[in-house]
Amino acid sequence: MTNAAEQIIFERSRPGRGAYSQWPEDSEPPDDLPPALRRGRPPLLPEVSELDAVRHFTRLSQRNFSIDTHFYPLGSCTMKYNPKACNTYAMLPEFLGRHPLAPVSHGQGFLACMYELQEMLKAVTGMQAVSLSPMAGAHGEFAGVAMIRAYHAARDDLARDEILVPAAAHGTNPATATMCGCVAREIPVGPDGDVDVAALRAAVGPTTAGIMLTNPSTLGVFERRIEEVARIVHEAGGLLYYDGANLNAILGKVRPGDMGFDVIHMNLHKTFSTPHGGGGPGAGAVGVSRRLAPFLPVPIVGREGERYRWLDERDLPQSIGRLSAFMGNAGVLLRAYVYMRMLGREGLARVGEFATLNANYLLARLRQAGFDAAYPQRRASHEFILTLKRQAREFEVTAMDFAKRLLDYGYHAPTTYFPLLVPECLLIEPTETESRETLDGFVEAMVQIGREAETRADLVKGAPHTLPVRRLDDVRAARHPDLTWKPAVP
Amino acid sequence: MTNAAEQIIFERSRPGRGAYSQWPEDSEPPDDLPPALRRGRPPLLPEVSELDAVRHFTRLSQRNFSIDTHFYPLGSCTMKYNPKACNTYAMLPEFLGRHPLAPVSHGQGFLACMYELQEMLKAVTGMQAVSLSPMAGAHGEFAGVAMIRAYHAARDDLARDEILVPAAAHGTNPATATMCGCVAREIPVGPDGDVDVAALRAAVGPTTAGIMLTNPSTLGVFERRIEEVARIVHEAGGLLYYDGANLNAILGKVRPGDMGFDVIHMNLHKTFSTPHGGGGPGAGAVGVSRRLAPFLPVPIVGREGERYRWLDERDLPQSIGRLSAFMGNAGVLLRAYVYMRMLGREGLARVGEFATLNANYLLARLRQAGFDAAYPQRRASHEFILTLKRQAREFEVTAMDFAKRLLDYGYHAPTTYFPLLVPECLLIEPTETESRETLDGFVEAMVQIGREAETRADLVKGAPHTLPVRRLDDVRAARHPDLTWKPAVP
Amino acid sequence: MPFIPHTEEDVRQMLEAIGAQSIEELFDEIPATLRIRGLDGVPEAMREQEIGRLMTARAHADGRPLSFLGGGAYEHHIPAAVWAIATRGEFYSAYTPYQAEASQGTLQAIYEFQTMMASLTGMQVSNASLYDGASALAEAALMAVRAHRRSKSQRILVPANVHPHYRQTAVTTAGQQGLKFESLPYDPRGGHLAAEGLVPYAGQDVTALVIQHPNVFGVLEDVDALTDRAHAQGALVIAVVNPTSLALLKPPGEWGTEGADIVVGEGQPLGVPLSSGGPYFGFMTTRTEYARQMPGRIVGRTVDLAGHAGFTLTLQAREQHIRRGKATSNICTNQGLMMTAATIYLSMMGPQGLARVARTSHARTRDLVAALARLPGVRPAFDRPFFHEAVLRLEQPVGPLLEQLAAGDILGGLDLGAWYPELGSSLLVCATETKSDTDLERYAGAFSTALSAVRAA
Amino acid sequence: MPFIPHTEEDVRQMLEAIGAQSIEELFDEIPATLRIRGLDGVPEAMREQEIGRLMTARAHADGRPLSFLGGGAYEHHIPAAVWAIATRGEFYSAYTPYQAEASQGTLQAIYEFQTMMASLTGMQVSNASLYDGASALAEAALMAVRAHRRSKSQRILVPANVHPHYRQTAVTTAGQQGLKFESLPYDPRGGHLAAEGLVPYAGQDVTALVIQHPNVFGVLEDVDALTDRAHAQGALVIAVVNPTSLALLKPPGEWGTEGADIVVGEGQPLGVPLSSGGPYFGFMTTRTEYARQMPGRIVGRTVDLAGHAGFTLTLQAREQHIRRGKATSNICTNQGLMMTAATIYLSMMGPQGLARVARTSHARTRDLVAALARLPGVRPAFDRPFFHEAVLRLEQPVGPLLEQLAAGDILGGLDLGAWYPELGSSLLVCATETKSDTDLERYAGAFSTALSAVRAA
Ligand SMILES: Cc1ncc(COP(=O)(O)O)c(C=O)c1O
Ligand SMILES: Cc1ncc(COP(=O)(O)O)c(C=O)c1O
Repeated sequence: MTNAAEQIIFERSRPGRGAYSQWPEDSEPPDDLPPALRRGRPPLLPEVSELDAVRHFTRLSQRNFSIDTHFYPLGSCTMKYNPKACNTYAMLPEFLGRHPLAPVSHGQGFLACMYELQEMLKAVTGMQAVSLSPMAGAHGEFAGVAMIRAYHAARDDLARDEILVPAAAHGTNPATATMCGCVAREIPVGPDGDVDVAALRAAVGPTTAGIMLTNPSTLGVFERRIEEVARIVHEAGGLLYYDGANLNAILGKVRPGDMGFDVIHMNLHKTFSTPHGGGGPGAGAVGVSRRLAPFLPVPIVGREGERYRWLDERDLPQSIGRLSAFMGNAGVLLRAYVYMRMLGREGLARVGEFATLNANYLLARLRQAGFDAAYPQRRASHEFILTLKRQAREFEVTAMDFAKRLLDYGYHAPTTYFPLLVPECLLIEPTETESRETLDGFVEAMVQIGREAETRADLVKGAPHTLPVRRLDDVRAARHPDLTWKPAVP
Repeated sequence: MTNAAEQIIFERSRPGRGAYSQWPEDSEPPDDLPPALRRGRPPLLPEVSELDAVRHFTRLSQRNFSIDTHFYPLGSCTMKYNPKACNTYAMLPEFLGRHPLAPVSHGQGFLACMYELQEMLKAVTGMQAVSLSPMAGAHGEFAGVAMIRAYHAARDDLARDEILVPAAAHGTNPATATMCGCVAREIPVGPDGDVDVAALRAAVGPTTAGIMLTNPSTLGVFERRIEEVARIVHEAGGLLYYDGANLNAILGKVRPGDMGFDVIHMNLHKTFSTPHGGGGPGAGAVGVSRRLAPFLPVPIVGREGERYRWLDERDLPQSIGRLSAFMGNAGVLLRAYVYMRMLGREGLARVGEFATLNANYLLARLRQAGFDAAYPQRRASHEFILTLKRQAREFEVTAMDFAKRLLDYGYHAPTTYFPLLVPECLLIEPTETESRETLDGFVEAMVQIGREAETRADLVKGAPHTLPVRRLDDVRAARHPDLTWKPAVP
Repeated sequence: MPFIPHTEEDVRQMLEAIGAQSIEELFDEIPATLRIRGLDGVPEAMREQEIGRLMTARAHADGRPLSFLGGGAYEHHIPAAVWAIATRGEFYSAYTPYQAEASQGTLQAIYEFQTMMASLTGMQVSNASLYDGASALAEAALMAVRAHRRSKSQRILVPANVHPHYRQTAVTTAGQQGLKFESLPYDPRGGHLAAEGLVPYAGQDVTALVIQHPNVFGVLEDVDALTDRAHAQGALVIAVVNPTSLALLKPPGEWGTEGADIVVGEGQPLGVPLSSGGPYFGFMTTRTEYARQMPGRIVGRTVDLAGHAGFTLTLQAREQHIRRGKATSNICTNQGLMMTAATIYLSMMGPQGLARVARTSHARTRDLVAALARLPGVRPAFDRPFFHEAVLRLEQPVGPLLEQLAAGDILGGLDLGAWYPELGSSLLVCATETKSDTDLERYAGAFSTALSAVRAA
Repeated sequence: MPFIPHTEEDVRQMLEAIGAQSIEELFDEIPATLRIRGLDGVPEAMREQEIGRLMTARAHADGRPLSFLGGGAYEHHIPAAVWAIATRGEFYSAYTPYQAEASQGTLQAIYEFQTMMASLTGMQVSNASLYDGASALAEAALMAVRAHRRSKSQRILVPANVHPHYRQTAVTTAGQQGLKFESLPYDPRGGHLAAEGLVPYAGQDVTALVIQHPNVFGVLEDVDALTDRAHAQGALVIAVVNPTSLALLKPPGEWGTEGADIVVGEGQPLGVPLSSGGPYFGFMTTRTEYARQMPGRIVGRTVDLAGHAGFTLTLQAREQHIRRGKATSNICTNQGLMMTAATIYLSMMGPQGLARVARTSHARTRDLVAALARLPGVRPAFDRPFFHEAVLRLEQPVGPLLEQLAAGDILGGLDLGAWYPELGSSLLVCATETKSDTDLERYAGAFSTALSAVRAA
């Protein structure tokens, strides 16, 4: 992390400067374009040299925390190590240069990877068919709920427009229900973190389209009565959606397909370690049970003998359709493919084990150090929740204050204030790729901050102190939106 | 620049940890290797995960200043922008994978680049033949002086073992003379920065092998009487060596070959913008006049019709020989090739112009701000010297203090205390790729530091204050060498 | 163990700290009936070296043909610096910038991106990317319904010359919420949408009109007339544009009297490799008044405790993590890294460089079209101006021709037959600034040979 | 202007500040007679896109044959992370770490490298790299003369089985200062240097004996006996070693009773691509007592003003910038980035990974030799143990055979004829861990076919 200030790139701009070698040769003015359709004022783009651009963005990059530089225990996000080989081999020039509409004669290599990825994802989830086209988790959720709706519609079961979500669900779950024209209905969670089965039983009925669950849940615990939940929903005529964000926890231990789920999305950018890129791209492949297979989004990769080809609406006439212009985030999928092949069956099974070991160890150490677990009676899955309500009450130091102060100690903060139902919570996910020493370092930092909260609360409340900026004013940002740079008026 | 501390990698090491996927599969123990020749204790190499290694070295990298992040006006080093394309295209997999002993049938592409590079270097220097094999400037110097010796030897002119060097010469010049079994003899420099011609005249004679000059000299001025110097040395039977470290200054304006030089090395890692890599690799191609051509180091690339091939001792029986196992720093040469082709004849000529413009501008601004030029009557070439002897006298703030304090302002320091003959000097080379705004920023920092020197000398003398470490104790480092990490004895 | 740093000793001590006998025990809350014993369907692990060879061989098999394909994804030169920087670990391996203070690099890049995209499209605000161009159109339709409070119909008019995959994606996506997409025919001679096409809808409640410009045929639309007509009829205008074209073409913000209302498009041409279709990124810009209806992340500049400027995610009340079921969209992860690459690309291009890319790409396609149209039985399908891709009509079936070209490692363009049967034998071709004169000649030569061969067959 | 940020306005104002009329005027101290008007011999500028195409085409022309070449440069798998990190701008575009406080990254990497190399070779101190293995040998010879104060002869014994390019480089380099390199014959049956080879020098003043182990034939030497014998005769021992081999083989520091005195070698196998011969890096390690005689940069750990640990270049009194004509060498720029890559490589390999690389490379070569020696007219040239490369003797001339293999994209090894005519038709082959069983079979098959074809011709 650098603290050196960095100008806005437009402030470096000077008329006439430019990265000339990177521009193509010029051509005649396009006199065939009707004058009325031509642009007058040029767009406000910076005019900088190649060095300016390289230096600016290199320096900007240094103003980020990242997996490659910091422990990043951001709960629910599975910030594990992204093997460099995945990037290197996904960026081979032939893969990068391949046009999405190129004929399959010039794509057998690429399609083979995609086909095998589909097969591997089926194997790890226990589902019957997979489509790789959704571009992120929420996109996969959309596809999944749309398939559930299509399924009911195909059976003329048209009243089912309610999607049940546990109170702890990720925001994308209810938002997806809405995107799909459904209504999200919350199911309470019991004090042990499991879904309140009685409430669920009361909620299901002829309007139930399905339920969206992640298991382990976002409370960091495994939903123990999952079989009963599945039975209740299925008996009511609904289907079960598995939010795969937490798949890392159970890889090789238990499969959503075996738990009774009908559809699942996987966050390849979490479980299968494609990088998050500061906000994407991800890949949200969906897997389905046999009864939903006809509805999968297209395109899918099929195999005929030794040849691979695209399957589209002609092959899947009941498909919910297309979710994007081409075939999803192919480059991300290639990374996931390389990752899964490198880990292989043994390696993938280890992921769940060590992610769980790390989470339980970190939880145990933090509890020994006096922190309160939100679900002290439960095993942690790959992540767990601390609640700092005691600290907030006694010292007026909030979970957010702890989070910001952790940055000063060189740790990215855990997820804060999610799930919403645990007060002053930190959702902590160490992942399997971090070493014990790193976890111990984090515990030590938490203990230190705990002490600071008691004796020097201002220090914690004023954090961070060592980053390029101090704590930012979010309220002002929203009240007086400054969303684009404007040249100073001379 | 990050200030976060970073452990020694061995401190992260744990027995049994490792980057397993990066290892090859294992094989049987090599029972054919005689036990007496086998290793007992394994070497002390770190045992870390891939993530450990990536995080460690990524964080280490952030503890450097570099061209990509900072203005780096290190005199004599030509720290200009290294175009990314040079790296990208030199690192194409086929180029990286080509074995040095591969047949030329699998190397025509590579050899074509080398041949054309030789031709371009001839054109820009005015020399008659070029060998690309020296691996850095000093290696080229060695080749050059060895050729001078071989030339005299071939003429049975065996007493010539003195190499003249101006007092301001770079340390590699006299060191090279010694490496070549010669004696270096210093020629004084006049108060205007030019070689003292009378002293030169007095020094030359039958033992003169040659003279090593760089022009513009390391004093940042053009040796105006170069033609006279050449005449004097040639008439005495000596040859002229051009130290190409400062070629950037005169690209497209004047050529060493035309000035009368017999041999030149070029620092491709300076003038032709291959990166310096934190200490190398460089490339120190040598160019020669016709009479030295038979002595060039091998290998060289020759062309026969449309085919390229290596020329070796069989083609050049008088060659001084081989300077390395293969053909020099081929990958660096490819970068220089790409650079020269991208700039082309116009672009290369502009290099000298704008390097000179930037230096003269920066000098002018600094003088206006009250700093003293070492050669106030002279034009700057691509670099120039400030002398801070006034500041040292008045405030006891040295050139080194200024240099260290500049780091706090986010500028790499200029070269300090070289050339040795100017007291308290800063040798400043901005290069052509830096913008005027950057130069202005540097002037401002110098002015600030000048003010600090007057009012808060301790601040300057204690600098740097904002880097990962404070000023380091070099004396202790040399007195008590700690050159390798040792495990703590338990 | 690969990608796991734990030593045996670590595991022992960690289990001890937990108070468990084995790792297995940590899974004891999972019903035993559900447990699996392995992942047999997954192949065994490969070492990096092995997977490297496999991937290299597969990439090699796909080759690097000379391509004249466009149709929504365009081959442009990408400066080496773009991905050298975008793949730096600090950009590549960071999460969404939730902790603003620890993510100023990404946040500032987004702010710069928003500025560039807003100006390029002639609008006031931009988000930080959506999945791709097609899904951005779907989001725009949903957004139009939210933004256009007076319209209750949820009817969106979409000309048939909008990229068919975009139309399909919009239907799949926004159709779920009951939006109705109605198709408008294009002019068979011009390939464009005649402004009269809107006449039948006069007086009806239409939420928005979509205008793709240039459209899927590369043809330019009467954007001013269409925009004004749509506005006059009370509909919003959603523009779908190619960002490269905007270096030359009037930005949607200046279409007609009032400009388009929502602008979306595919960001891929801005420094993103073709990569079989993704990851790309969708962009979206709009008027200030609609900013709170936008989906996706938005970054704002604000100040810190000490009064210094800094950047943070803002207007989050639009987003799912705050508003859940009432959010503007369910989108969470977007295409951040692609946006970062595009920001670097646009910085290196600047207004002049981007204009050159556009001009030269256009000139190349014109040259290509001219060369091909000289061949017997080949003529331009439409008589209107186009930008950097165009449709040719042939007298022979396109399929066999393309196959023959592909056998010679030339991807000759897109057979439009499947998308537009009514166009007969027609071929969409595109040449960008990456194509040299020699490339065009090679194509024209191979095309001519293939024409004769197919004719003879 | 390409790579020049100056606007016209900048130039005007800058000239004004200087007080010059034109840039041209800034060159007015250069005698007019010398001025040139242009650089006609250089082609016109190419854009990045054009040079990219040219380089890609040239690389493509060279191809990626299946190679069994060794002979001083070895194809090993390089983990993707190595160069992803080594090419980060902060490593790639920094200078030599003269300003220690602003170069802690590079300096710490060197310190770690020194630790690794010292341990790998069994010595106490290491420098920060030399140009390559061959020039490192030359420097070692010069250093031996400085270190061995009692010896006045400057005679260095070099067995003929030391890589010929290394011997040539040593002569070219150290010969200038009058060092005399005397050749020792190798045992024709074993390919090694028999310890008796030193007997004739008993009682003579010899400065050093060079031992390459494994030698150019891949053959292992009697390092203990040779080292002890050399020491007994008062000569220092310079070891030339392959760093990969040291994962399995006894380090030079443990050779004989006292160990070698100076160890050098080619660092390329440690994560550096073959790249037609460079950039590689030479390494050098030695005993503590000789540290001040070493050439090249050395980094030490020290403390800063506040007492915190930090790193800096040290023992600089050895170097040209301080000692000028009296320095230990003229070397200045070394091969820093390669050393950084090697440090990353060794960190990822660790002791176990490196041992695997060595073991598997060796096993592959054994398999290859066994497979080839089964063919008629092919047999191993030497009867001593080898490491990871070996010489085969054939009954047919090697040249045509290799040509035929190369036509099938196999580089079948090195024809030793030019270097060692006395060996007759002989071929140096090497298979590393990068070669699979299928590769070996492909080679053996092609070899067999080529043998018959050449025999028939
Ligand atoms: C539990 C859960 N579900 C869904 C998502 C949405 O995934 P994405 O961000 O890839 O759209 C996330 C990611 O934050 C998540 O944590
Ligand atoms: C004037 C001069 N000569 C020679 C050299 C030596 O070049 P290199 O470091 O490439 O060996 C340098 C580099 O520092 C230099 O500045």
